[in-house]
Amino acid sequence: MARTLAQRTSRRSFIAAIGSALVGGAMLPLLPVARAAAAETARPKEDPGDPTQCGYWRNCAVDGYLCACCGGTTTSCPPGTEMSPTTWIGTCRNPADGRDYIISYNDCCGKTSCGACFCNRNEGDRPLYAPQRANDLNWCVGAKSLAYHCTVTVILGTAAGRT
Amino acid sequence: MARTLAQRTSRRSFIAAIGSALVGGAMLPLLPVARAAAAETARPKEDPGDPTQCGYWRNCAVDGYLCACCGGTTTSCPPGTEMSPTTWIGTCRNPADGRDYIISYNDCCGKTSCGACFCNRNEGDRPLYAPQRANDLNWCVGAKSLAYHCTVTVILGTAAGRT
Amino acid sequence: MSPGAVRGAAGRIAAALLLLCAAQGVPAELPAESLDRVETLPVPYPPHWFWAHDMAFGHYTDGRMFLLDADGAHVGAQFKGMVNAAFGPAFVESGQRRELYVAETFYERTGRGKRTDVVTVYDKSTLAPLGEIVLPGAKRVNTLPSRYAVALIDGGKQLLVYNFTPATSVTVIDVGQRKVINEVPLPGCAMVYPAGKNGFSSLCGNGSLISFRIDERGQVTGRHVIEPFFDIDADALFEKPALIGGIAYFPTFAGNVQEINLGTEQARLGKKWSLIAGSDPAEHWRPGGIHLTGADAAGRLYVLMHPEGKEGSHKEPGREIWVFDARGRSLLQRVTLREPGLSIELTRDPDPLLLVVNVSMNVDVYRARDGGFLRTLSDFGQDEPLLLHAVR
Amino acid sequence: MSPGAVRGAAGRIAAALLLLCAAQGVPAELPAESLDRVETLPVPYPPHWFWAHDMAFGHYTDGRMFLLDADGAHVGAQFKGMVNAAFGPAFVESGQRRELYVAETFYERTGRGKRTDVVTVYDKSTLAPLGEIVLPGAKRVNTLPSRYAVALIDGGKQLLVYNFTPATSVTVIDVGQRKVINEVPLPGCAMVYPAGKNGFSSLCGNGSLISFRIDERGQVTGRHVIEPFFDIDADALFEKPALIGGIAYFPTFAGNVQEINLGTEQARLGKKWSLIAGSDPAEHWRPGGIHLTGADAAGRLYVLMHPEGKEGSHKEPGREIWVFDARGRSLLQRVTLREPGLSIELTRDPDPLLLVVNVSMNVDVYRARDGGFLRTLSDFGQDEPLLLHAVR
Repeated sequence: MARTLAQRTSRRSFIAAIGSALVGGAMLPLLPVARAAAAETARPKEDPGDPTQCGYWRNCAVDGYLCACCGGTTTSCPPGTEMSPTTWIGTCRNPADGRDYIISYNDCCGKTSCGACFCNRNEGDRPLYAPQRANDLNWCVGAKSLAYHCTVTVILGTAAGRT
Repeated sequence: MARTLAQRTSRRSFIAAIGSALVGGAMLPLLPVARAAAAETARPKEDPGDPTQCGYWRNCAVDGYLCACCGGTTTSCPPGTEMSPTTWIGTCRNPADGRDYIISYNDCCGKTSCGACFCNRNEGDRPLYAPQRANDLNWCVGAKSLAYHCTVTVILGTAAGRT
Repeated sequence: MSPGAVRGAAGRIAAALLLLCAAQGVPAELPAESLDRVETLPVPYPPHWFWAHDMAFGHYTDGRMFLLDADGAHVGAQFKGMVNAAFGPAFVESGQRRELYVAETFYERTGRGKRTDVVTVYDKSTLAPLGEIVLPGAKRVNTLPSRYAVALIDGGKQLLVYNFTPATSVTVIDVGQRKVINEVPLPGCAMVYPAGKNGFSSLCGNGSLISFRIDERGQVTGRHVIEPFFDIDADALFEKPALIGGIAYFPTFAGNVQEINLGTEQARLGKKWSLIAGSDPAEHWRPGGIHLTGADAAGRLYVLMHPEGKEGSHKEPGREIWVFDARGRSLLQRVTLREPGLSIELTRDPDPLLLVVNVSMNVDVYRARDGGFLRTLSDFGQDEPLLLHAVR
Repeated sequence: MSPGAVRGAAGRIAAALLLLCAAQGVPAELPAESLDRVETLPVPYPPHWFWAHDMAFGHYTDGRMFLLDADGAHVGAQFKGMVNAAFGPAFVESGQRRELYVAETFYERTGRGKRTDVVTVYDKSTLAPLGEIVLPGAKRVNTLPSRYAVALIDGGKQLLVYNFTPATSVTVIDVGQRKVINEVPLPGCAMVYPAGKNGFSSLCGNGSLISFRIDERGQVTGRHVIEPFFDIDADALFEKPALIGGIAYFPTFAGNVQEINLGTEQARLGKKWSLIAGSDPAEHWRPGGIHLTGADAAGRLYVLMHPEGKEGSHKEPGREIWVFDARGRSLLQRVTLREPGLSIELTRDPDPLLLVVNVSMNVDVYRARDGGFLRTLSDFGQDEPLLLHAVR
């Protein structure tokens, strides 16, 4: 029974998100809890999906904990954290209107890891020599403290040249 | 597959050791890796068992990471740590000779958690008002740094009054 | 054209396109969003919120207090906020001030260098630090999460911090001034239990209990001892009582409960009675766990219990929670847990929730009134949330 | 009697009892043991030891470097030691001095208060800190574990630290003096790749490569640019090359490898060739992972590969490791992994081990020569050991 216990107990983290890659697409919900969360309060139909899920459309280049699971929302930081002004940028397609949006991934900073809803997707992500598109960096570099807590996904506008 | 991954991945910790209690005796090996480790180099028959297992006789009142899994041994600290002079004391029966030995549980200090081979057994453990028998305390309190890394199990002698 | 005019023209064109799109059934573009929003919390917190103290044993320099809503259907609705709590910290929430207190320890280089102990004061609404009180002497106790390593007394005006070096003492802090005002030596005793109008009691290694009366300047104005009344070997008291109407209910290793009245001017030894008198002796039910007691507003006492109890089993997970009428000293109910539990807590509302940290390190939520299971809180970023605190 | 005499008498009695016991077949009592033993390590380390850099993403202020023996049969034999490594640290082991370097970051209150960046210098044998070098300006890069965030040049006499604020530069440290001696600004470039006799190169955002020659006082004595040679959108270079005989092999997102000769006086652009030319195009094999390249003493290049590659798949775990003859630019072998891998490393001995961090965050050990699986290292206290370093 002890053995069963040890094996049954999974730690949410990184690993679950890494697993997403194995199914060949991050659009699938990853964890049991994430699946259960599908019953979330209805979203506006023009901004569809569940922001606590890695597969939510705005998350296409995110790498970290989703603030919507940490006491914040898709666009607001959890209590007691600071939104970093420096960010990396993704271009994600909204399935509701087919438009490509420029998403600013702002890190919320000043507390250590939230730990909930880790998500890593890399559409448009590039290596560290292209920092404005690199999600491997700690973007709290622009905040008062480098301590990384979670990431929001803020719409800056449409990628006009791409729609 | 992602889901399977997330569930299959267990984190060694606390939880496995807690599980030991559920089988009603900490003498059982707890983890798959611990079971695999049974093939360890032969121990002297007068000090039997595998010191990397929670069930090893000297561990009867230990609460922490076993130094034998952390680059130390049952009686020596891992490189770069300091053995705390303050300890709690257990009385454990050696199955080879049937004698009760006084075991000094010295914490090795100055680095943060080793993380390997967590073990919690509480024979003779008492609450914090009896500190010399309390394994809930961080006994690095007597070392240069309070940072707890792992615990050794040093024989001080036999519990003459009890044999 | 000035830049303003350009924006004006662009705006007019966009508006025209929007109308066009709407006319054609094409959805409007989502607007650009603000980059400066940070959440705040309602104070007082709703009654079904609670704090989960995560010791993070593998990374104890980075422990946390998670603020969770037991009513939330999923992690996004459950997770309300977090404060850091480093290195075997102790936590208490003020019932009077909009403040939280975290007694914690820092080293200059994580686990090396100069040590500094502080009480960090947080704002309940913003979860931002308001300040800190430096604790002198590097003596704050470092242990598993405990309800009784710190305590608020005097209506939340004084904060007590238990010290262990292994010499023991209690630091007294004036909360309003954010200042250490006294240190009370403890002769071989441990923990701080609020007692009397303004004071505290501690359990001692010889089986006695000592109590101190404290004035508003933190000075000791009275001292009282209940002579040794229990045997540490034969039937040790757990140092983890439930408090109901001024009376502390201390379970014992052998399955009794020792009442001590801490609500009176001087602490008074109360009755010792059996928790297990009505159960099958062959099953050896015993109290056990990490934090094994709870109480609710109706005066019910909750104790985590496991079968096959023996020497060394006192930290085993409980398979059941036994609910007693504290005043009547009678068993009301046995709640069988879905998964064995390590620590329990009750919310403070009239129809409370029973919160149980289970052996998978998740939190199971039950209705206290009938033991009905409601939900499990998992995957909120926790490692080992070994102690729960209902909000005040 | 004096206490000494008592002990003497007791000793004689004990000796007599011992003889009696031995005569009767009762085993001798185990002797009392010493209370002061601390282990040390052999230097140089045996060739099958390696460092696992655990970023501990959920507790990144408490990251670690685990020193492990890939030949060990169980965790007790595998775990050799640990050093702390805080807050997105970078690590390098000296091949010349008995020292390890950890570039790390501390805050006064874990994640709050004053920031201090340092390089901590450890003794290889005792794993105790020998000293630290404070890095000015709070600019050290904070990122996933990378081989190229720090570098040793000039035969281990100078240590380079890559900075990102987001302005980029490289701090030059004199290792012998434990002193910062220069800071080299980087115009839109990133990372430090040792280059030339004594210098470094960096990849730039416009698709170029810049190189600096450094003298023994850390001053720039030469500067050279390879004009833009790759397209970040169409076929970006991974910034994670393998180095073989002075040549850096940079895999690309689209499945090529770009050779750059960093061993000559001036860096020279080499051949770009396909890793996937011989594979089924319909399977879309691509390089990918966290640290996806490795090399061995025989000049073989190892690349972690996944099928169904597409935009955004470049960090997917690899299902296979493809082994190339670097000089001949030909595929020698495809090793199918037991469990998909995120990062790889090769030991430095003639018959090397292939070490693979798998998606369960354990380390799988294979024989490099034939891809035969040997064992898995698990449960050594790790969270996410995303980068491995063979010992030097």
